[in-house]
Amino acid sequence: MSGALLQVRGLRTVFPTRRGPVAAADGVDLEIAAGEALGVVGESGSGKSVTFLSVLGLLRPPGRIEAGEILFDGRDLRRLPRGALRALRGRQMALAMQDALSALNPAFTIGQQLIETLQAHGLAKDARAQAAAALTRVGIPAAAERLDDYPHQFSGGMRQRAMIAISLAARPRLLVADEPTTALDVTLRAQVLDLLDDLREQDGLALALITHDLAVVAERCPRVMVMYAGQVVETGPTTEVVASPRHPYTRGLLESLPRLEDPDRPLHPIPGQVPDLARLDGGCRFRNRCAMAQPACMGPTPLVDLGQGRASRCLRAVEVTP
Amino acid sequence: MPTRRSVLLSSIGVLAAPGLAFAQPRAREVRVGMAQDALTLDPANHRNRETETIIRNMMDGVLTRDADMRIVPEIAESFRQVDAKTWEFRVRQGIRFHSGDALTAADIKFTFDRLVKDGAMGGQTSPRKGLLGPLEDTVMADDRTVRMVLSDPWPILPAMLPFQEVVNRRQVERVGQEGMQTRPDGCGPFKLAEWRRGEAVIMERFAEYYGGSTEIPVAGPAQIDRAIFRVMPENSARIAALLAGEVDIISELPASAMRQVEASRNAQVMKVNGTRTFFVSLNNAKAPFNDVRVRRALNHALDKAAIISRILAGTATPLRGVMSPDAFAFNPDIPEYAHDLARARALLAEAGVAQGTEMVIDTTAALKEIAEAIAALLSRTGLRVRAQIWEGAVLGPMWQNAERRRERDMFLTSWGNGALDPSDIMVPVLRTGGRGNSAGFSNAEVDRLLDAAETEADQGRRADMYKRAQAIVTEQAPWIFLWLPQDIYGVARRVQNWRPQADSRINLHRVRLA
Amino acid sequence: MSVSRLLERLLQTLPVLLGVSLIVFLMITLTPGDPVEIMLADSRATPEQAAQLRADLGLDRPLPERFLVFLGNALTGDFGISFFHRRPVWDVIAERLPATIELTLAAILLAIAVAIPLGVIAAVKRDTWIDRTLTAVSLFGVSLPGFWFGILLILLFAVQLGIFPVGGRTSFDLEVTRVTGFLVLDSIIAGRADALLAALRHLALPAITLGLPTAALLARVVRSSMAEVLTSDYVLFAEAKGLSHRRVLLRHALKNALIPVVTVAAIETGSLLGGNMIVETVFGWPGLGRLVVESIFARNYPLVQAAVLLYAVTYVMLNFTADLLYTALNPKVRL
Amino acid sequence: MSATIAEDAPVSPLRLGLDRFAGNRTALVAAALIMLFILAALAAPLIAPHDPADADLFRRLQPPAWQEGGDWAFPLGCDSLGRDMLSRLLYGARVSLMVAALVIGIAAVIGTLAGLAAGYLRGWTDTLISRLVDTLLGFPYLVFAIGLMAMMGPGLHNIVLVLIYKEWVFSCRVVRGETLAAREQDYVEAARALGCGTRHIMLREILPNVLSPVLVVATFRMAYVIIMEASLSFLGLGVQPPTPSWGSMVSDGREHLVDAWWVSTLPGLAILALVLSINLASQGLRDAFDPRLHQA
Repeated sequence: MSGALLQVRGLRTVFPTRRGPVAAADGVDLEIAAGEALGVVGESGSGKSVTFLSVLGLLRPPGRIEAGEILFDGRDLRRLPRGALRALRGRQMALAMQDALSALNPAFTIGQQLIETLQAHGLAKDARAQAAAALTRVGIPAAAERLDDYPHQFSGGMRQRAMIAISLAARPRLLVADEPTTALDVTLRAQVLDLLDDLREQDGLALALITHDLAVVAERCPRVMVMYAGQVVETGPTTEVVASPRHPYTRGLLESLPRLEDPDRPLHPIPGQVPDLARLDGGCRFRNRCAMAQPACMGPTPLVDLGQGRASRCLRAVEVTP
Repeated sequence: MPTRRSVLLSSIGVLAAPGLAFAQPRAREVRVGMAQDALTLDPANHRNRETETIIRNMMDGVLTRDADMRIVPEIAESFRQVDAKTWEFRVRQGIRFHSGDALTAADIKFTFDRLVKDGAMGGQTSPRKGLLGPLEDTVMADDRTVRMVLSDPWPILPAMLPFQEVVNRRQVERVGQEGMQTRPDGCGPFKLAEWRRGEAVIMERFAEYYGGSTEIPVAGPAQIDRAIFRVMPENSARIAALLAGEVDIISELPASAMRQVEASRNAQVMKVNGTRTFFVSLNNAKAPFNDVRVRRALNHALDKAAIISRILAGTATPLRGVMSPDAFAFNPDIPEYAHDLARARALLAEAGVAQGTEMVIDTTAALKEIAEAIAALLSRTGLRVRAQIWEGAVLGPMWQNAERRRERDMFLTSWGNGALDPSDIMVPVLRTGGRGNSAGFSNAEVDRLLDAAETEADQGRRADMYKRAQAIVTEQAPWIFLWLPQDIYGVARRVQNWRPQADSRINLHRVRLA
Repeated sequence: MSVSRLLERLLQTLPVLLGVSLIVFLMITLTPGDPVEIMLADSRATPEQAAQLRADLGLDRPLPERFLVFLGNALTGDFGISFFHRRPVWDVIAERLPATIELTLAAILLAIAVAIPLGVIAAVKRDTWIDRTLTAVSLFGVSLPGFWFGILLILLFAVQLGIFPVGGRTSFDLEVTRVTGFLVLDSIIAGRADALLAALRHLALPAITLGLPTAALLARVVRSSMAEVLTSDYVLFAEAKGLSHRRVLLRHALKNALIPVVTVAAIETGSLLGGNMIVETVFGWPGLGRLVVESIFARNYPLVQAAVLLYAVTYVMLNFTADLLYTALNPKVRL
Repeated sequence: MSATIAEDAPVSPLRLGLDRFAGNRTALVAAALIMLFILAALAAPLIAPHDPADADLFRRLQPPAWQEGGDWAFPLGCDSLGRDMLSRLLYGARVSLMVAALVIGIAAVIGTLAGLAAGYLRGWTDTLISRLVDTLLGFPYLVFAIGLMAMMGPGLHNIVLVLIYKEWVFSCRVVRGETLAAREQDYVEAARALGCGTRHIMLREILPNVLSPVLVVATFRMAYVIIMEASLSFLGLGVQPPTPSWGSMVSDGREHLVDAWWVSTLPGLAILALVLSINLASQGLRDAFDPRLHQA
């Protein structure tokens, strides 16, 4: 599929631990086109953040990318020298984080942290004006006066907006938003998500929205990718995946989600726990918690293309009923 | 260079940069490494050996001593004993203080009144009053002669005068008592240039110096431009400074460092018989030390020769009694307590001292090694002897008080005899109730002899009395008699015409540089 | 810092100063060994002379009275007469204070200059062999008795190599007018490069000996503080913005990591000031530390009392500065 | 269905910490070395070749066996009184370790209790203890030690007492800080809500959580205490002869650093090795148990 801004093929990111190497992301494939929003859903430890940290080249040692291709605008980031990859960060690809209070350096003002980004990419002509404009764009009132305030002097919502303004200061083409609304209460959450939608439409920004909250993805992202224990288990257009999930784990997630139209439906949490990533075999990693598991599941379970942009890693994908 | 066998230094694999000793430009200057700074520069206001050594280079006394400890006139041209209680001194003319004021008989009277009269120092009494014994008054016979009148005869007055420096009475008026502590105005060979507190006393040559005592060769002004007394408390640092050429003379060189200094390129060792008698005072009032056989046994038990040869590297003279061989009235015919372990054990058994009896030698940290060596050697008799280290401020006063020393056994200490006269040591240390009599020794005959000798004018008869007293003391053995250590100095080879003196004065007046 | 907070801090220090002066008074007066006996050690002083001297020094009055007199005078800055120097205690202390402060400052600056790079590298390369070697080296500093290390340095660098002088504050053929009492500053003021070089050369070995243990301590604080900051979100976010690794490390990470370091350094300066007696003795450094130790052994009560009070005041001030620095560097904590 | 996938067994923070500590090779080696020192100290009477106090002036400053003039009967040579260095090092280990263990042990207990009381009870207890802590910290450590030693006379038990007077302050300060923080935690609120007594909350709830920082402070202070004992020996206030301690051996031998380097250097290296291993072990403990440094 040409025209995809970001293409990841067979990404495998490994963390050496005392109990052996752990593949936090194992054979991940994904694509995001310009202006498109991809929802990335999974429990914590499912590898969703690691995948995109690998894309941005922000893996903390001792973690390292063992295999896979990361094509951004057609160029494989893994072959780029460190300096070139660094130049991309902030300019082409950006990161927004969960809690702006911990993401913004407490010892510097918002203005300094914004202007710094511009300077890093040689875009600072009239720095303070550009900074004020950036803040206004994300809906912060009286932006010019707020430039010299410190992060702790902003309210929760405003701080989150300021962080997004800083991330997008150099007008990147891809924004990786890692749980951007989790720390916010419901009203602020909607505002931030609206902001992200507007930016996507205005600038053609590609958005990877990483969250454990299926409801947010269902509402805001046309396409969704579900991850479990380091692997992509299902992907496809959100409406269809929600309507008819093709993987037991996706169905389990949906069943543990309260529905507006069916409020008193009993919620069924998924039994068991995520397996120990250090001691995995080739088989389906969900089988120890899956009601439909069968002996064959112990064998390899590739991600199978089901047509219309849908794919599932379950051998009995078609038999999965909503 | 220090011997190759200093494995530590070579094992560190130090880069072989040539010893680029920063050769400070050497004006004609001599530096002395001292263990302690001068407490004050007012000669009447201290009782401290280092302060005395430093002040003596800036201020002269009525009399002084030559290198062989002979008493010679200095500021006084001549002196004579008028009668048993009066001494007369003729003042040398033409002596100037550093400030330019002329020195007159009035200054001498002022100096000794200030030392002896109560409250003469701004309401306080000089701590040196005790050093002048019965001196009562100093009278000006005329403007060139002064008479010292004593309350009772005191033959060793001349021996005590070299340590009392003459001050300028007009200077005291100018700067007051407090000013005298830091702004001296003496008439000595050097005048004060700067006193860097805790670091060094820097003196400059006094060009108009009257020349000092005519009886010591090469009278005249000092022959070097500057004299610096530098404070370096730590022994190893002081030795290092000598080897690095940063100081020219250091006192109190440990015997163990002699070989290292002798082997060095720029320094050598100089020794002189000291005047300080070392002994282990036994608590005569406490069993088993009240039994003379035990005291004699301990004298036989101690192998003094081993300590002198191995630890003091032969730099001490073993003593049979209390007096130094160099002193007046030394009794050479006293029997020796030869080292005889068998005899010692026999005597101990005879006195009923059980094997394994615990005994403790009290001393200060400075004498720790010697005390432990003595304890180990005495333990060979089967006794269990150990050393106990005390703080000087606690130990001295404790052993001087009969009550406070009641529980103690032995006390390793020493007593100075700068005057090299029995009166200056036997009276305080062996006479009943003497303030240094830590052993609590009391012998009527010895007391009688010492009191008689104090007032005996005839030196011959006086000497006999002291000799008989020494014989009794050795026979009663209140102490374990030890030795008289030599004072050991490290001296740079470039220093000439200087040798150490028994009274431990470092007088740089006549020093020359190669 | 609001004034009320300032006053509150000052009020807190009063009990400390009172407590310290009470402890030092009791400690030294109850210590066996009487200064008069020491002063008249082997003189021929008669008991009357001893009693007279005791009265001169005011030692014959009852304890509580002597303590109140001491406190009363201390408030007016009169600390009495030093027994042995026979001069006002304050003059004797003032002469020795600059040397101690100069040595302490040199030691703490050296410690910081060594600790920060060491700590940062150890944090960045955490759990690698570099980290472990640097930690071992820095712990090396804290594991050595000061006097042993000092003498070793003297033998090595002064005697064997002659690069540094054995001891003392400066060489004797240099005369610098005394302005601040700090030789380095006075040399700079006088524009004398040779005097400055001499002062620094004399400062080197004692400052290294005194500063090394503190360098080890600070290096550990920098390491753990830096390690914590490096795992923080804002460092990740700064890198995500495309800033250079060096800029992220030195600007973003270091500024936050140094906040605890500064406060520890300020407090460590206090303990250095009070703990440099041994180094001053080994290097013949004319500082207050050595004077205080000699005074305790000689039972010079007034001088010890005044010096210890001075240490307490300095400690309290340094604690205070540590708080000020903490708030100044840390925008979040506005008092 | 046989679940062949091992689930991530629930692991207590203690086991996790110990597991992580075991992974840290340096810390393990350090811990082993400490054990060795303790064993050597305890077994000194058995393994010491000679009586440490047995002096023979003819063996004065005899070099170690591997140098010329050395003798294998005295493998590490002799000191200035001809006493066997190896035996004195072994017996010296007893003194140094005992001083360190006693001082740090007792000081940690006093400090922890005082810190708990100050941190939890607040009010006048806190002011009293905090002012006392400030006063003791305001006192220069060495002057404090010398003054007290001068008052009580030199000797081992006095050294331990003197060091304890000041050492408890450090653990007290840390515990007070941690207690103040712990006080606000939910689990303390919950315990209070359940009606637990103050003593129960302090000892059962808060204490376990402050132990780790106290342990770390204690091990770092141990190095300081051993060095302090050496400094007291340097000033002539060290342990009484004939009992050797590493500190007094270093101090006594310092004048022979050039002509007999081993007399002062061997005990110095012993102190260095012990203190280094204590620090490395405690550094390992700190890294292993400090949650912040090990996010998932």
